[in-house]
Amino acid sequence: MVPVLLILIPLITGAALFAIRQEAMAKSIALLASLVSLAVMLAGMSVWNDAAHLTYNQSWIGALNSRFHFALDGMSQLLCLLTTLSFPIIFYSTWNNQYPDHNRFLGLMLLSQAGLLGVFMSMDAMLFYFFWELALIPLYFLSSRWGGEKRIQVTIKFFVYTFLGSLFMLIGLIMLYFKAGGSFAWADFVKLNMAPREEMAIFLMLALAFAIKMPLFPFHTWQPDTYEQSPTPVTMILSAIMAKMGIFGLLRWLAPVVPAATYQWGDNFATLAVVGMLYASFIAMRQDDLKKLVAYSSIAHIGLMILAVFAPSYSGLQGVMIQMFNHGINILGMWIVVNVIEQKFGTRKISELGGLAQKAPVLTILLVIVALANIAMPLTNAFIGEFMMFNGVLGSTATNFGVAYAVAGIITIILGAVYTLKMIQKVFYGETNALTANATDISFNVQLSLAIIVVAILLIGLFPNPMLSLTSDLSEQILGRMNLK
Amino acid sequence: MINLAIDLAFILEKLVLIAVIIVISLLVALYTTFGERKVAGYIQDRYGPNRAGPGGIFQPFADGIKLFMKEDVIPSSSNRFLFILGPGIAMTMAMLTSAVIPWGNEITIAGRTISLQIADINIGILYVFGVVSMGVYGIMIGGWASNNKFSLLAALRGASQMISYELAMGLSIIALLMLTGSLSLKTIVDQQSTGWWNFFYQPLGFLIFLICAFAECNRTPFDLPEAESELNQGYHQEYSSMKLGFYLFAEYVNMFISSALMSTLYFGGYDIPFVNDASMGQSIGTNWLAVLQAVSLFAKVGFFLFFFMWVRWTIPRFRYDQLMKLGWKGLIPLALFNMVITGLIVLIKENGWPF
Amino acid sequence: MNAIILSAILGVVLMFSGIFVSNKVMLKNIAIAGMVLLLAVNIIEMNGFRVFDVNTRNMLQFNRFGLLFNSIAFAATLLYFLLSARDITRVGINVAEYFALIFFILCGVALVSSFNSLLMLFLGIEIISIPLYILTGSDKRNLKSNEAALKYFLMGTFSTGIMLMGIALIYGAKGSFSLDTIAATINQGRDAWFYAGLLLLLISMAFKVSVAPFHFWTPDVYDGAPTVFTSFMATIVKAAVFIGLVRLFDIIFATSGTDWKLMVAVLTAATLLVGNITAIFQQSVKRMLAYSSIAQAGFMMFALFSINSYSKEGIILYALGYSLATVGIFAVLVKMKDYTFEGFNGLARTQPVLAATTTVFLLSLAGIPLTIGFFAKYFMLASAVKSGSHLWLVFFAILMAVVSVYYYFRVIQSMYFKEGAAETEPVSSGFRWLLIGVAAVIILLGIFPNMVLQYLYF
Amino acid sequence: MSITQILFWFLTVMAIGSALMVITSRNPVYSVLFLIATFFAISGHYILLNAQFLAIVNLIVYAGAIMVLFLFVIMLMNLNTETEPQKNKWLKFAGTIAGGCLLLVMVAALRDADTKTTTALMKEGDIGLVQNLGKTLFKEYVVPFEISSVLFLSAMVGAVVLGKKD
Amino acid sequence: MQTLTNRAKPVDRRPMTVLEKLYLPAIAKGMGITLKHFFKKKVTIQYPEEKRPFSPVFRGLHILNRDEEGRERCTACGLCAVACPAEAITMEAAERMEGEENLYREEKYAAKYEINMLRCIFCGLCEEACPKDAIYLSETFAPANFKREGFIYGKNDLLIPDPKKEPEQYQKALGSRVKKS
Amino acid sequence: MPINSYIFVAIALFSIGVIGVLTRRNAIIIFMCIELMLNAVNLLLVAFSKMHLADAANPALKVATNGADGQLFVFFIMVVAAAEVTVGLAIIVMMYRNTHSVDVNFLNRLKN
Repeated sequence: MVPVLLILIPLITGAALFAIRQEAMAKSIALLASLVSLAVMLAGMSVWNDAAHLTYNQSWIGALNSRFHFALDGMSQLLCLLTTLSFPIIFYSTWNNQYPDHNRFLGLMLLSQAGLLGVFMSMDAMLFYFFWELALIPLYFLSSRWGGEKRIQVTIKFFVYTFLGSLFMLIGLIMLYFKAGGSFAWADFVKLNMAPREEMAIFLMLALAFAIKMPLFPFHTWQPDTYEQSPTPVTMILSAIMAKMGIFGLLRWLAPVVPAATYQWGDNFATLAVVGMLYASFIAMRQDDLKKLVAYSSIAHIGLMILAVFAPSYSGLQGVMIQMFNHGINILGMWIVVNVIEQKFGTRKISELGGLAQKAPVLTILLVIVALANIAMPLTNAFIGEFMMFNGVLGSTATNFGVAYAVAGIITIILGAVYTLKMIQKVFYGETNALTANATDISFNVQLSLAIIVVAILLIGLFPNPMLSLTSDLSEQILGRMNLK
Repeated sequence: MINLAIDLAFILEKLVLIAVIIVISLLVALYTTFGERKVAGYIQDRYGPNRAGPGGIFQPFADGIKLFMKEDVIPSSSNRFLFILGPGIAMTMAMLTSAVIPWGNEITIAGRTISLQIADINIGILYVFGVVSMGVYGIMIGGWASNNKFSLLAALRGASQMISYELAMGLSIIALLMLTGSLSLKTIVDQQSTGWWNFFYQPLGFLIFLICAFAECNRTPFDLPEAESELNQGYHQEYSSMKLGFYLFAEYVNMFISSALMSTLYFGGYDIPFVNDASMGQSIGTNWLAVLQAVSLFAKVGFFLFFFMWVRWTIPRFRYDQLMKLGWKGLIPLALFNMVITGLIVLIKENGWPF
Repeated sequence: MNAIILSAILGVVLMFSGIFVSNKVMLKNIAIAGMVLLLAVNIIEMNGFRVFDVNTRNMLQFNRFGLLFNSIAFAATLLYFLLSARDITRVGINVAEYFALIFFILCGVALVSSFNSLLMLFLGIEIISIPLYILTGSDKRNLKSNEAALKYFLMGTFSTGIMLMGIALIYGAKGSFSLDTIAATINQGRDAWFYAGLLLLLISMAFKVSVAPFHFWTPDVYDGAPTVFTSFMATIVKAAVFIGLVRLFDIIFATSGTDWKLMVAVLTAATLLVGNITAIFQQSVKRMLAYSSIAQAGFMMFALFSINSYSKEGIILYALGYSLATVGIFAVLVKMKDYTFEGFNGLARTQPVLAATTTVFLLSLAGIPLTIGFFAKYFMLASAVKSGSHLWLVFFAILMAVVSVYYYFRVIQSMYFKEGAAETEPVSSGFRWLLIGVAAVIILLGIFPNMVLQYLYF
Repeated sequence: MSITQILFWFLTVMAIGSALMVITSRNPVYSVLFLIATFFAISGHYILLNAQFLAIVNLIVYAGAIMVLFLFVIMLMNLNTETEPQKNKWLKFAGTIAGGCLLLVMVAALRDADTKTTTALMKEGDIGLVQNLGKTLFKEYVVPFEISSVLFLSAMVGAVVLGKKD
Repeated sequence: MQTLTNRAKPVDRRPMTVLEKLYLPAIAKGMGITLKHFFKKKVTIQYPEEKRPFSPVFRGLHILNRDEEGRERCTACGLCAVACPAEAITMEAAERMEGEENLYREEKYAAKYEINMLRCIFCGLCEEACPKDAIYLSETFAPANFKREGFIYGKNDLLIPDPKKEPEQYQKALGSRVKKS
Repeated sequence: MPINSYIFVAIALFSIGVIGVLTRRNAIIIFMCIELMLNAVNLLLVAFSKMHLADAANPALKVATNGADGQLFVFFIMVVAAAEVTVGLAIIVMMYRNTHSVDVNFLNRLKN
């Protein structure tokens, strides 16, 4: 019931938006639709919180024994909440953005929302693959149509990368399908016991897809360019939600399904993650472009989560789960700020900006909170997640290099603090220049959006428990499959 | 070690027969040229050649000698080998057909029964068609090798005419074959000598066959390839001397053979009309019967030869498009129709439909 | 048998209607009506009712697989008529003859999809090929068309010669042309002849379906032929020959060991490589589609490589998806004034419907989910995975599929993201709605492939 | 050597020799004529194998009809002058090598030990006679026979489409 | 329009009937006609053996006549040459010497008398112009020669044989047309 | 005769045809070489058919066929060849009308 509504609302509204030419109307409808799905989501987590409402299981492709099987377990709820929460915020915060054919823009956004929600809820591999691609295609069109100068080359690169990954994943899923005796059900997958060799092959194929999506160093090369060239709302989706698809994939379709291989290859991937974190952090320090800076910081943060997945422990996994949500929200806040600046000043160069704090105090306050959350200050949500992850990595029995990883992680955090604060300092403090001299404070919609985010940040930072309890079952299950309990 | 396990007498007998038939067909052809001129004369209220020998009887030899004595010109720009090959093919192919025609029943000489047929193969008619279809090459090669556009055009016209009419001819024969059930000419003749002649079963088929035979032999009204008024002298314009003679001769040999074929297929072959051959053979002996049969055949052949000439001096030449129209739009549908009707009747007869 | 006889009759009817009907629109309508009838009759036969019950002495065998494919081919042809019949009437003056030839080809298609004797395979292939030579050269004034026809003809007959040699050798080994007999006596003596024959047969079929390295005629021919006929040639005909090949493999190869697998795998890989890599460098969309058809043939080769239930379902689905999408793209392409990629620049602005539907078709060809093209590719890959050997081929195919995305998306980029004013011929609203319908079908089947597959299991 | 063998080898030499001349003759008309000679030799082989029907049909169809059409076209196109330009010598060489390899490979592959003793019946066995073939054709092979009419129809339509002047 | 002879037959332009389109009756009719001619009496005259009687006004080759004693009649007056529209006649006169009385009838005679037969149109004007009845057009015809010069007939070609020495040939050459004087 | 002899003859003819196709440039001669290939196949089929007839006479081999289908196949090949020739020559003539050449190497205009 809930899953179907969650998918159909954005899907139908998105398709309908192609027919609605008036811009204001289109915007309202899009916002309304996203709010409705948020409401449905919240209802699903509260009043309809039972199996009958949260699962949907119907026959789909008889020939393949594939089913329309959606279920909202804890992790799904978390991520769906993130998605449904993000979209209204995105729509509302970018209310003043102007795009040609705005209705199509919004329609494609909603379509991608449907895809993303589908990914997070599918319990059938074929369905999962479907939504995986459905989420991708609208984003391709969005970036290619409304992006920056080099959008065409960059987005095709993005598309080709992810498509390659997803095709590998498809092969992996097909192999699993045959191993599971002709079933695509996740429930069947997690019961499998395969020979190490087979498991390894499947692991590598699936991991490649997720690594590209997350992105994991060295498969990340598409990401900064794409983030930079995409219109900011799209970038928000890409970094806040899309990147989580990869981690979600790791947690749902990789670790429980091929636990032995995950265990075996964990160190290698963890190392890659660490290298990527450091690499991204150092690059981020040298960035002059706001978007690129946030993009690289995103790689660094994601890297930390990957690290925690591949050096698993209960605490680490729980951290990852919650951090997925947190990072989504935090980065969304960052992007909103970037969007405001870009819309206002027409530039994203840090060097060209300065002194905004005097002109836009509300923005500054909110931004500082978001930025602090981004660098995991205590009391903010990210602190909870990152602390748990460090804890998990240090205490993981799956790896021998826990300490080294943790140290590297902490270095990243420090570096993150350095470049984030430097950015804030440069952009918001110091002297105003010609460009920023006439700046005004942010409009109400941005204020509200940022305020919601800030509230969420603080709320989770203070009371993480409801969230953590959502995902504990899954974490247990993963660890159980990997014999780490 | 070559093991030639073959009946020597058989070979000898066949060789003799071949020689005889070749000589006869050459002689007949020779005298057909004479006959042609005579008939032309008579039809045009003239006497025709009558100076060489009594009644002009040596005229063909005079013509032959003239052809032999003439200067043999081979155009310098022609393709020498093919230029010579052309008339050779025409002549050879004209002669080959006679192999399957039964010239009479068996004769017995010195205890050996000899069939007056070179080869009684069971695909007799197909053989005839195969050889006839080869005849095109003589014309085409000769015309092309002359390196003269008139010759070439005439040759192509002739070839396309022959190919076109071969079809209708084949179709008309098929109707006949449905009735006889055999491709062997000997069998066909035997069937006719006991019953009616095929002409009475297949009048339409015979008509088509006749017209096609005219066309195949390039006889008027189908003598387009040598249309003097349009293409100078046709495909053998550059030919002279005996090479020309070969072409002319081949035409008459063809005429002879097709007459024999028509007699064989539709008019009982060597069957003597109104007489029961078998009982006659008992009274006068098979050898004499065979002779009489041969005479009978030659009489029929003579009639057809006369008919050829008769038509030639009566009907004017077709225009080319008319010729093609007649062949493709007239004769082929007609032959198909004939074939279908015949098939229907055969079917009804076989299934014992009472009428 | 319904389809074979009726299509031949319809061909004759069209031929004669050329004499009695001079109105092109009328001819078009007759052809469409005939096509509907043909489709209906074939569907009737699928449900077990035979209008013409002919004893074929087991030379033809009508099973669900073949009949379903027939239905798909006829439906695709119907669609093709609806979309492009008007363009067919513009190729030359012999309009009725073009339609007649297409019906004759369909007769060949029906033969190839149900042959059970090598003689029937041979006849079917020839009945398909000969009208195609003619259609390729039907634009008589156009030198390119002439050359394409000549090239196609020489290549086609050459491969026919090879095929006949193969059949002769198989006959020598087995003493029969019947597939049943051949399959029953596999591994019973005279293997050398048999395998040599099979090899030659395979090579010639590879020629016909333009599998690398026997593909070199394809781009030229597809490019040179009048675009409407390229559409037919590249879709229905190609799929039909593949179906024939699958039948052959299914009965003979599947029972004669697995030695040939490597060879087929290499051919598949070569086809994929050549088709995809060369397609990237094309400047004309028509030529790109020609190479892409080679690439698609590479994917269809998977059905041969891994002959199992999956591959048979898959090839049906592939034929359907590929035909629908390609017919659609070509229908749009015919309307374009400029066949280069630049010619498509800005199509989304001048003809949004055409651009949108073309996008769907291209996505389907690229095998993106939500389109039937995805399931087609899925079945191909799954069948190869299922067969278990030569997994490298699967990965290679993935790489090539990704490469194919690059050139398919070039068209999309041209249409949507580049400035320009693409010019088209005038397009009727019926045409637009039809394209939308096709796109809808592609997406619908992309979500519910069962709608087709269920017909295979009764 | 029996007379059959002598004839066999004679016809074989004639067939292969003429076939070689077909591809080496510079003048297309000679090629056609040598091809006809090849067909004659092959027909001779058929007769040796007692396939009389095919022998004659081969003559009628191939030599009598098909090759006449070839001659027609060649003569009308006036290709008697040496108009065929020289192909790249290496290409020619490569083509020859490729064909030769094909020959070698096939001969090597088909030289099966267990077929050494297998023979084809010569001069006997009456399946090649018209009567028997006709019966099989119209009883067993009636469907392909009818279907081949479709082939002819399409070829006919094709000739009209391609040949008729606009 | 009234035709002059009443034999003109207007062209029948009606469309042909089926029977006519078959052509077979027409062909049979034609064959009948030719066959009828086959048996007709032949009109050929076997020429050297058999000759056609000439018409009374036939004008053949010229002859120079002699009188009954065998003397040439021509006096070379030149009237024939004047009368000749084709200017085919040339002559040279000469005086009769002693002892030639038996040769020439009068004192003057034609030493040279030539007719170019290639120019002559056989109109007979010379014959009418001649006052001495010396030139006649005979019944001889079909001259043949290999050279053009051969057609310029001189006196020895033209003079007819002596009636006294060769009376039969004289008569033959004279033919039936000459006015018997 | 041993069947191998026939196989060699047929393959020799077939290969000569292939060589002709590969080496000549005149479209008509290429076409003729293809016909030669078809004839080689025909010869082989007839020989095989008689071989199977011989096998059928040998009860030890238990061959059901009498080889007639081989000869019928030849018949069908001839049918198809005739149809192909009409179309092929029509194409060649059409080509010749436009270019006045039957050289297949002119056929690379399509490449660009």
